[in-house]
Amino acid sequence: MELTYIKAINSALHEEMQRDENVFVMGEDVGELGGAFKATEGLLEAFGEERVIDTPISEALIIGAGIGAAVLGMRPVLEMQFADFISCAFDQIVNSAATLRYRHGGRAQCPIVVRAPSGAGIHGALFHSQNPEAWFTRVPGLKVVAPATAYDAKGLLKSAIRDNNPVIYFEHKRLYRSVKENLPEGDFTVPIGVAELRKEGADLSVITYGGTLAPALDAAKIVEKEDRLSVEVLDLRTLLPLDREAILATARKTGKVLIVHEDRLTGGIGGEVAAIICEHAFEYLDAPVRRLAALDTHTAFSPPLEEVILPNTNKIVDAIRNLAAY
Amino acid sequence: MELTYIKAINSALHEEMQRDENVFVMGEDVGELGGAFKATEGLLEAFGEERVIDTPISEALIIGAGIGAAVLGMRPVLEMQFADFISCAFDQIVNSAATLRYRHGGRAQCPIVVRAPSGAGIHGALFHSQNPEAWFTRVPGLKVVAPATAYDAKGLLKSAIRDNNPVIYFEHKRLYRSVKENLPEGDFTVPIGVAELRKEGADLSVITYGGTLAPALDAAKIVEKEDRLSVEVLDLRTLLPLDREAILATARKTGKVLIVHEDRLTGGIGGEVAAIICEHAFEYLDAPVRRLAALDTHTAFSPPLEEVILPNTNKIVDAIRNLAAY
Amino acid sequence: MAQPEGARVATEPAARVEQELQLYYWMKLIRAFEERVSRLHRQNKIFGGVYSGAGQEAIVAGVCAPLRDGDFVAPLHRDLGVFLVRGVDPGRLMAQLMGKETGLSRGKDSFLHGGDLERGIFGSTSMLGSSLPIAVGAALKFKMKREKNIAVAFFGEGASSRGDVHEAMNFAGVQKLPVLFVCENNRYAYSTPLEKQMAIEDVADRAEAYGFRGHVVSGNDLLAVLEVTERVVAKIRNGEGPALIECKTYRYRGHSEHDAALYRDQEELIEWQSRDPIPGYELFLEKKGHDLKRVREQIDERTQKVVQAAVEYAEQSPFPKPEEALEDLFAPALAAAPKK
Amino acid sequence: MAQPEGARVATEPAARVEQELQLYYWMKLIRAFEERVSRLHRQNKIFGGVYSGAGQEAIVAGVCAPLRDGDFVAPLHRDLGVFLVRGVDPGRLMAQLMGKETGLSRGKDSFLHGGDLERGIFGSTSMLGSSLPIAVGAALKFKMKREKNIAVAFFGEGASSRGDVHEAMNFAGVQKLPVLFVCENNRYAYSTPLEKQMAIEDVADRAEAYGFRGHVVSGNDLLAVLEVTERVVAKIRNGEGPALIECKTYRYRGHSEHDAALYRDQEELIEWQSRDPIPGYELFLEKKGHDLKRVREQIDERTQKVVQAAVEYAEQSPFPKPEEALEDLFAPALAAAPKK
Ligand SMILES: Cc1ncc(C[n+]2csc(CCOP(=O)(O)OP(=O)(O)O)c2C)c(N)n1
Ligand SMILES: Cc1ncc(C[n+]2csc(CCOP(=O)(O)OP(=O)(O)O)c2C)c(N)n1
Ligand SMILES: [Mg+2]
Ligand SMILES: [Mg+2]
Repeated sequence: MELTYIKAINSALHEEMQRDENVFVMGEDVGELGGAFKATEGLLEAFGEERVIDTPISEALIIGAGIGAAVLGMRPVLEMQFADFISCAFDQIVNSAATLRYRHGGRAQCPIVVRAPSGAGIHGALFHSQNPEAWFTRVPGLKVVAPATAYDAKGLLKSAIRDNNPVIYFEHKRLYRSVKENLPEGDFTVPIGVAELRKEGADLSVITYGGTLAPALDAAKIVEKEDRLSVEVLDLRTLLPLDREAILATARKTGKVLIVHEDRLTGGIGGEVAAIICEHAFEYLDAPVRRLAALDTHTAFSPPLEEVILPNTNKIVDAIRNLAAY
Repeated sequence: MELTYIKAINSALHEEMQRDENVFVMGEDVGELGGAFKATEGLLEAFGEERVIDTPISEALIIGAGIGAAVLGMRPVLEMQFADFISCAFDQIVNSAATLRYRHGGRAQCPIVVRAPSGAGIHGALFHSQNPEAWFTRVPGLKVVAPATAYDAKGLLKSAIRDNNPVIYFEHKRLYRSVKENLPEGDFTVPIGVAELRKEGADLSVITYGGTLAPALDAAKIVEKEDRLSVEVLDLRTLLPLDREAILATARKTGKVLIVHEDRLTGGIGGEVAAIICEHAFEYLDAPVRRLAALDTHTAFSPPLEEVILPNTNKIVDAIRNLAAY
Repeated sequence: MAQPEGARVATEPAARVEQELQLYYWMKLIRAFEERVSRLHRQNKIFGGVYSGAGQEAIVAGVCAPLRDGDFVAPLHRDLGVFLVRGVDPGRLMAQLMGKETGLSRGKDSFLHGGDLERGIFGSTSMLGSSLPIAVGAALKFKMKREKNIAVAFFGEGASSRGDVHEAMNFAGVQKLPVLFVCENNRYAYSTPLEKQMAIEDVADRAEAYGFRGHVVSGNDLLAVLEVTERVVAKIRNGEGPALIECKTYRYRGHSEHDAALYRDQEELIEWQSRDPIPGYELFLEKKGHDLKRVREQIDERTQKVVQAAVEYAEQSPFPKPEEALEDLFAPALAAAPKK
Repeated sequence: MAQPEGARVATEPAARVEQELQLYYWMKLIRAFEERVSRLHRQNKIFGGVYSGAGQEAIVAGVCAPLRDGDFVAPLHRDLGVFLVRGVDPGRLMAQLMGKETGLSRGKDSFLHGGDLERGIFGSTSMLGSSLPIAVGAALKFKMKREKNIAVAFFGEGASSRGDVHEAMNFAGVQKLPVLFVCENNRYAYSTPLEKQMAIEDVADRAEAYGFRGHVVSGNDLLAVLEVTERVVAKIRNGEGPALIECKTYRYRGHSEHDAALYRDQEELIEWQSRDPIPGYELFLEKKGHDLKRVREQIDERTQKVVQAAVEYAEQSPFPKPEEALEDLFAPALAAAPKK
């Protein structure tokens, strides 16, 4: 069945709520409205007000209450209306949730999923375009995923819901309706912690995730055709824990790595990935590990600014050519 | 005059409040108590209740109100009682403050200083040991400093107060009374954005800051004596913006770099530093860039756990020897 | 109330008469401007999030009228009117919405996030409620500097559920700060009705829990809003501490231009539209002896002209240049500091 | 009140008499345990932050007594007594404070941050107020699952200024959740006196702003705390929604063991020490006909034994092994998921 990325999310929620009566969703406008992006559409009708809970505008409460329910065995899926507002629940995530099991000496668990619609390129400006993933990828006790395909959106959400640990699930708004895919019928999951090789190649590796997977694949096709460059594209999918094996395998194979993400350069996850490669695949490198990312500023509103700030296919093509020529 | 690190902070506050009547301090227990660590001791007596404001336990309010006063020309110095609680004010810092000038098209400014007592090694456990700097070093519009000496503690705090932008000032609790120094009389500042070479060397560079500067210097001395290794030690001092020139200069000079910080490995600022070096000093590297940092977990309480989690002189010595032997 | 109609305009002070008309002009200008914004949004000339304040004009006009230069105002996302009433050039405001170089934020941010501090307007972030601590900080500055200004923070009943609102009000109460909190209670936060947001009826009841007074007023009644604001603001300026005014109102359009608001009852909308602030105020003008027909024509003509000119100005304004993306991030540090 | 003394013990149900003594034992045990903790802290056997609840024992005992298995309690940093009253082994608790392997958190975290969910005790973070949303979530679970349990969240008057507290109470009110909020108002947050924390006198006044009832009680009067809690808890269990009980009390020692509390007036301390909950309750026991001298001796002996045994257990317990630093971070994921 062909499903968009957002429908894939929606169907994962339906199926998991069906499968396990301890799964419930909570957030702003998730009920009758079905969420600002319709991710929770139909859930209210199917599962009722007790399992599809509209909250006041209280992000810290949403996460905190989710934690309280989770330690008692529930599996809440908590929606931030936009990932940008996760800053308002920051303490609950990085302190209450991430340390919960540790400070209970392993005798408690916190199976919450935080769904965070993130990403730019939709004229969302400073507060509806953020890619906050790297705030969380430095927090032990959390898992962080960022699907780029409809298949992964569904499969990773299912894994996140079934995981006994807090998982931050970044879904990219620009992909909601632009990405469509034939998904298998029936239950399937995508494992957390496993990257996916989207394209094999020999000359150079692009490592990316989320909103920049599609432009990276486009760029790979362009340089393949125009420059006869064979480019490998690795989709990280999970950002914490990183799939170090897959990262190092592609780096060792091609010796030239370009890391691409829509998040800003400085402090983006690319730094961590580059550091891992430079430490553990040093002898294999034929060129410096390069990063292409959003400029080190906020995601401005006006189209010419947004355009120059964000990475895109052309910029990736240029970066690939540059690196290949090293 | 010999001053401890905490006294250096205190004297910077006194002098800046004397110098500029728009400077004021605000936070929990900063008045009569003089702050949990006595950083604001004597300020109430000298400047009165209007400029030394005890607040309720409301971290978001502390930062937010500071911002409101700052856009109208004040220069608030805002104290988080422990850096750990900065998570409760996260949104105000990363959204309200960091984007303020940008979203006002350059026609406003936000000269706040957030003082955040951070760092481990004092049996502070999960919530009184955090090193949260890397949450902020990925936020455009902020500056982030982390002094390691009494001189820098004073000089950087003065620069931060005089800076027209929001500055997050991480002071390391373990250094408060363990670090003492003769400071010059009279006014001096330390520029934001400039790293300091603490020790010259030829064989290998250690790049560090804050709580791990002293152990790094100790380690450098040990390997110099015992292994005849000449180690260069660079103290970053400012974490945003990084002093790229200084970082690249030492990397190019020695060709072997060990980055050390007390913050955790994954997502710590070391990844960014390593990535910069690997991209821009690639040809000069004789070995992989290595990182030594806290283990990827929370800072546990029990002494054997804290010990194994945190970096220390011995671990740095080992890492230097390993890298030198590469 | 028994004076002969038609006679008043002549006998009252000119300033009062002028203010009466000015208030009318503002409400009409806000409505006309926002209608045009909706249209431009449908035409893809304005993009991103656009939030209409249609139906709530009396609040903005009535609260801002008694304010002075130097007062600090933090509007909510629906308060485009604040910009107009406080004297922001309509052309620059329209340019702001279109992401143009001449906009308040020079194209950096969208809609109302670009402030104009020269006119005492703070550009809030999207994070609802987060501007209240900031307004409180502005008030703190006024108190510290013995300035007779006040700070005003607008917020929706939805935002009232945020922790920041609590922290801000509590501190304002402790410090007796010159700040006015204005809650625009339009009964919905996006799709979420009042009863899912709070177990009480009046947000104003919260004020007493912070040690100051809360007032409830019909937000669709300009005179009522004006009257209570004038009274309350005078007290605040006088050093009597903060206050809260809750304005009961209703949002005509969807939450944003993207929202068809199907979750609402049509009856409810009609009921509230029959409380429209503009006809109500027109009745007042008539009773006060104004020639309503003429006044309305004149003012409609004027608002249309102003809006049209604003659109033209904005459309003719250039977009920012790409290299400006990295500008406006940092203010110059004060002094070049000597190195150790 | 005019019944002959000494006769009651015989005529009342044995369970009641037992509870009376049990409550006394708890208060005495908490005090003895905490005194020992202070001493061990001075001897450097317990390190890190240690916060004494001396003077506030009646609150913990009176609130926890009516609770049942399956109820969820989030204590504040001063509520060591919650652990004892809810049946945590004193030895394990002491081991927790010493960072030992046998402690609740296996040495991972300090003081009261290690919870014991088997006994319904949540280990809170240090971030004051952040446990209230969590308790509310526990209550949400009870409601969803039609369980007759309740959640209890303790917090200081200082923590009441945090945004999380507001968000939690508001949502609890909206959803009519089975949660009891207990404010231990000891007039200081660290060094900050009440009047710098809030412009009102009673935190309980906030409850109504969230649509439920607030009760004020002397927190140094065990019987009063018990009485109001029993009454309120019965209602909450009955589905009548949340409630707040504010217990007026005083902290005897400094904020933490590091704090000499020089900012306080000695007179104030003496005044409050004269309201000590233990002698007050002893008077009650006497009036009820217990042989106080004997009871006191027995119970002192028992608490000393228990505390001594706890210390010995904790001291003999090993520290965790270094490699355990990386344990307990993640729970095993439920199912091994097949790869695409
Ligand atoms: C902290 C935060 N959470 C969620 C949102 C998304 N959001 C934008 S407006 C809105 C509803 C606001 O309701 P209210 O405060 O009543 O103002 P109104 O739109 O009704 O004028 C929501 C949920 C936001 N902007 N900020
Ligand atoms: C969010 C947060 N800010 C600051 C602190 C530091 N702190 C620990 S206890 C305390 C005072 C608490 O006062 P109160 O809530 O009244 O409880 P009490 O200590 O009086 O029992 C403070 C400020 C903290 N733990 N958490
Ligand atoms: Mg509303
Ligand atoms: Mg207190």
